[in-house]
Amino acid sequence: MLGLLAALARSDLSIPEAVAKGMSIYLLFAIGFKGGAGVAAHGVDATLVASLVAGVVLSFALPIIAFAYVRAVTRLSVVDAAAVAGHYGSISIVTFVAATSVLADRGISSEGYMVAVAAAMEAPAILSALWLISRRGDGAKMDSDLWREILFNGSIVLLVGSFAIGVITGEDGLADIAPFIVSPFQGVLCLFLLDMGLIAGRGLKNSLGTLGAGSVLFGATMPLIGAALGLGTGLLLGLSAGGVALLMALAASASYIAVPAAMRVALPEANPSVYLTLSLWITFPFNLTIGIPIYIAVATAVVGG
Amino acid sequence: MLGLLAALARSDLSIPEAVAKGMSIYLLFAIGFKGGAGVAAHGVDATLVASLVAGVVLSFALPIIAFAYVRAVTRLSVVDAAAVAGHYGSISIVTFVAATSVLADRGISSEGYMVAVAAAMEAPAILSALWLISRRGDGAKMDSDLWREILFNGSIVLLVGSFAIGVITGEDGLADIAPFIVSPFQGVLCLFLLDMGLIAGRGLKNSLGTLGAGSVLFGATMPLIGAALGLGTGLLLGLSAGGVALLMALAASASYIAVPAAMRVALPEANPSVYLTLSLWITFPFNLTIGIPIYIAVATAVVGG
Amino acid sequence: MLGLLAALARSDLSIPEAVAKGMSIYLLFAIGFKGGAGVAAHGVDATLVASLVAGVVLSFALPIIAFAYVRAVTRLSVVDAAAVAGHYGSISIVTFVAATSVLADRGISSEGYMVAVAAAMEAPAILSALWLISRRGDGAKMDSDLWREILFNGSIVLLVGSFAIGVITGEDGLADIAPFIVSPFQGVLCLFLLDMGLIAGRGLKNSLGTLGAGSVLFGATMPLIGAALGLGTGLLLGLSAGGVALLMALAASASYIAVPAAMRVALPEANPSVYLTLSLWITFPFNLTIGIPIYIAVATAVVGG
Amino acid sequence: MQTHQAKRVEIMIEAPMERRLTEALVEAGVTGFTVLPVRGGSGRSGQWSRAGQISPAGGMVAVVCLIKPERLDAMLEAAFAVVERHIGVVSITDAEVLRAERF
Amino acid sequence: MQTHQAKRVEIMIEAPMERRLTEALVEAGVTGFTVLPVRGGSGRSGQWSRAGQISPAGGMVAVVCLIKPERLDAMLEAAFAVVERHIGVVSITDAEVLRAERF
Amino acid sequence: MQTHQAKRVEIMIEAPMERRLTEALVEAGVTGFTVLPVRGGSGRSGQWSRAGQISPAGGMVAVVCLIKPERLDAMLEAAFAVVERHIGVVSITDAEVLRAERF
Ligand SMILES: Nc1ncnc2c1ncn2[C@@H]1O[C@H](COP(=O)(O)O)[C@@H](O)[C@H]1O
Ligand SMILES: Nc1ncnc2c1ncn2[C@@H]1O[C@H](COP(=O)(O)O)[C@@H](O)[C@H]1O
Ligand SMILES: Nc1ncnc2c1ncn2[C@@H]1O[C@H](COP(=O)(O)O)[C@@H](O)[C@H]1O
Ligand code: NA
Ligand code: NA
Ligand code: NA
Repeated sequence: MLGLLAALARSDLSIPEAVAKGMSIYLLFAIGFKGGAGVAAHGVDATLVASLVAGVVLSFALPIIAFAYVRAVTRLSVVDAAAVAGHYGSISIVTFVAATSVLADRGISSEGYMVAVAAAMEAPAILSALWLISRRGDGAKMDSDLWREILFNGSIVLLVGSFAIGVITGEDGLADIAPFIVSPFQGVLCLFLLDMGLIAGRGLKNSLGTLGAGSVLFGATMPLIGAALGLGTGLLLGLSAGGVALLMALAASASYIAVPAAMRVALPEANPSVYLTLSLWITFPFNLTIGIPIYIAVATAVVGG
Repeated sequence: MLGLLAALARSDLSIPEAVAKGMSIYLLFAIGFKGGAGVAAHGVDATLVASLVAGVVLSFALPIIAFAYVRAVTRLSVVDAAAVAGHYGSISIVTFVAATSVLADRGISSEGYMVAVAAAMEAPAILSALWLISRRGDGAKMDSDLWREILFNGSIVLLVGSFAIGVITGEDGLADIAPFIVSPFQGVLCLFLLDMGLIAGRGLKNSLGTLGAGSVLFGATMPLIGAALGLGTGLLLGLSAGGVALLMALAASASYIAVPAAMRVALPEANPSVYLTLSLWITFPFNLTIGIPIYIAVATAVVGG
Repeated sequence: MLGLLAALARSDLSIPEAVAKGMSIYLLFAIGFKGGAGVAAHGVDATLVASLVAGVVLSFALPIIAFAYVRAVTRLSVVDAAAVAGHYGSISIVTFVAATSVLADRGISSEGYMVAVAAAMEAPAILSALWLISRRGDGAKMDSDLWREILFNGSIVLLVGSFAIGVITGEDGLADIAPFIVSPFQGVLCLFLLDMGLIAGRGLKNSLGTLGAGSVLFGATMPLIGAALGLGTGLLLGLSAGGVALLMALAASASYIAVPAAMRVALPEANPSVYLTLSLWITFPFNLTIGIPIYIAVATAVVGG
Repeated sequence: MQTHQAKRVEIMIEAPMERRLTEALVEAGVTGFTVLPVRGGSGRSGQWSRAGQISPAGGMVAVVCLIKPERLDAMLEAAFAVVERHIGVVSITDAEVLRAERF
Repeated sequence: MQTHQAKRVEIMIEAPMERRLTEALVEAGVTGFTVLPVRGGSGRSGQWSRAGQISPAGGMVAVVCLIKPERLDAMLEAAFAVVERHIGVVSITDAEVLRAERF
Repeated sequence: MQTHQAKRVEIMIEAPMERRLTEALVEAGVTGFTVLPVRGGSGRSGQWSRAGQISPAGGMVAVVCLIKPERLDAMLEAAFAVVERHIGVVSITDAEVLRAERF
């Protein structure tokens, strides 16, 4: 599979930007809608609000751990380290979608509102990262515009919006648009991951050179730290095995869409090739290939399938 | 729903232009094909030709009424008023598609050839609008090129073409490509309306400011006048309840694709923000939320379900 | 149908480039995957390797015949003739997909690895074409970069990659993503052919003028020569009727994606309007309308349904 | 490297007018030009953006044309006849080109 | 044809900064500009390409602005305040425009 | 505002040649350039448009490069070696840039 991707990466195969964006909109819409319909079906769980709060707290806390860890094992500057930390506190929605789809494959159910938790975990980490820097007197510019952009960024709005639509229309609505939402999902996810693989593979050769061994170590072990925290939080919340696995995947994943865009605006001095390489080229494939199976295995072992 | 859209509008969520255009091509293709297959199944109704003629006449006549009405309630210039009138004589195919889909949901059948009627109603209104101006000696440039562009504009050709393919291949062809044409239809329509909502919502704030109360009144009541005329015509033609409802929706809707493009070429002096705001930001949402249910209720009440 | 296309061509209807590319990626992915799953299901046929070798040999040989033929019936320069010959040795994957879909419609099965044969036949013809020129001392630039681009060009990699995935995941994988791969296939192919028809139709008028009668003769008869060679090769290999028909279609078809791109780099002096007109505007529609039915009829007659 | 004087004319025009402009240019003997897509912009008639658009009416394109200085006036007249009643801007820059035989 | 002196300013800037730049321009009284999409590029921070991208963070845009010479300095200052800490380039060319009343 | 002399070179070239051109530029020490998409155009080899295209062979791109005047010749030679046998045009304009340290 990886060898295949390597071959692909040397080719000129590429999916047009508009189509890739279209696929990601489809995936977000489908996952949000399904989550909302799930909540409508099973009723609002008492833990919903607790889970949202826990997600926000996790997202605030993770960057502080990540910052200490990355400073310990690499020689990154404060600015770069804070930027990296922000990415690991936030989440990768594609990792979440992939984990959902593996769970569905194995017939493990999970709380529909985990979609809302995912949305809630996107933004707080950015605040933590900027606070880590401002603490050192370095002025990161954080205007109200940027706040609006972060909180209303496309993927959050789409997730929350389609989740809300799903809650409102419920199982009936799902039945109505199932041929659109459910059937092609696997295929679109597959093509989308192919595209991510192509992009990641293409940059991999150049990028790895710029990273030291410490960074690689960080990129491959930070997900496990995040997952451990996610596990603890999930158990405290009393989530199902599937829900715990998803929370682990969320905590373990690193953003490579929303946070990079915010960092380019708020922290232009941070080097994008550091944080993008780590989140997109190390942590993302790590989670997809090794991480998710581990998280599911651990979650089902601990909670009981 | 509207509050949701307002929230969405403040976000940077946007569907790439190429994907939006791809979805509209899909919708036109699907609706045309289904209409054609319907005609093939039920045989050519004697009223088909009469309906086409009636559609063309309606499209010619509506701008004249709209022109008088908009001049009465607003202070728009002759050029702007004529441009607006042209939009209301023509049709919004998305409104038509939405109406079809609501009818299908409620199990109300309609004449397949209403698709052809929709196509026939796109262009004549443009001619009326230009005639309204030339009457006043103001030279609107109308060359043969523009004629060709209007008559062979993408959406007309796609509708008529796929309608023709549907008639030729009939129910068998429909069965063949049903998984493509029928199943994802609801979902694509849903995403497409989301996109329209985003675009409309984004411009709404700035645009409403430029319109007076008279314009808003016009935008919200002209559809009812159009629908009344559509109702009368539909009853004269002896259409089914579904067909009458569709004709009402066609007459009530205002174009925001074909006619604006033609107006930019033929009437560059007309202010696009006037006609686009009215048709896209007032009449389109009005029809979608309030209009269509009314038209269906009236049609079924009058014709009998 | 052609009259329809002519009407379409005069319209401004066009499918956005990104969407067209997205559809072609979907088609390649689906056809490759299905071919691979077919091989996984029926076991590796002994003739697989023989077929690949035969495909490569055919692709090398066809340009030499095409070159002699085109020089005989037209007054094209050596460079233009060699470029044309390269196109006819290579293949049109859309023609292949269309042939597969007609076979499936008629319930004729074929070897799944024909997809791999198609991929193998893309590149060798380019080498033959360049050799035809270098023989005359004219220096066509052929650097290692170009080699990599040709061998790893997007469509080859996608075909081979999805074929490999299909072989690995087998029928189970196919069942998993069938709603994505199988159901919308006909519809996407239909829209894609519409797009090709639009592009072809649009250029037809201008382009035909630049071609002499000899070229048109070549474009409409060279496919038959190729198909005859494909027939012989298929019989020698002992393929099924469906496999023979596909090999005929491959040999008969002319490239209009991979080879033109390679020619622009390696043989910029060759006139693109000559080779594109021939392959895209004469041979492609010829194969789609007249060729494929003939090839299937001949193959089933000779091999026995 | 040997270069030659030329003018670079850049015309921003509404997309529905593109074909009319290029036809006028060809009629005026200008057969070399390049059309670039435009993503958004702002002018006296307000700000707009391409994102999510489906209507061709909303967009603009940029037509870039390199031309021999002595043919500039004929070209501007042809272009002006088309853009006159329409929104859009026309700018001219001094430039040099390689391969003069192409212009 | 009657033309008027103007400056053509071209700013290549990261896509997430586009809105900030255009807002700064509007605030500085510059209401005419056109935004072109960018496919890829290379600079001190390496080479990149748009193909397959989904993140808006990766891309850039080109903002083209025709402006009266006397207003150039005000505009450059507004633009510079935005691009200062960011990657991207700003270039200025002498140009002539038709229809001066539009600038 | 402090500006510096530079040259703006704009190369329209067939899409399949893009990578070759940018590699040649990098080899000649030119590491700053921006690639813009092209929608269509016209030249001695006829008119074409991107709409509905699937073949990369049909399209072109515009490569814009801002460069110090003294490095222009080296760059043009590198570019010319690539475009020589191919269709496409190269134009050069005088320009000024902010932040000279970037070029
Ligand atoms: N000064 C300018 N510089 C660059 N582009 C402009 C300028 N003024 C107008 N434009 C472009 O032309 C379009 C129409 O301008 P206007 O006619 O002023 O509404 C705008 O949306 C911009 O894309
Ligand atoms: N000399 C240049 N000429 C044209 N575009 C440039 C130049 N330098 C940088 N750019 C553009 O600006 C982006 C960022 O440049 P940099 O800040 O040098 O990394 C590049 O990716 C290019 O798109
Ligand atoms: N004078 C010109 N001005 C601007 N672009 C040109 C010019 N001539 C050619 N081009 C571009 O270069 C392409 C190839 O031109 P040609 O080599 O003349 O066929 C055209 O399709 C245009 O995109
Ligand atoms: Na995380
Ligand atoms: Na109407
Ligand atoms: Na062939």
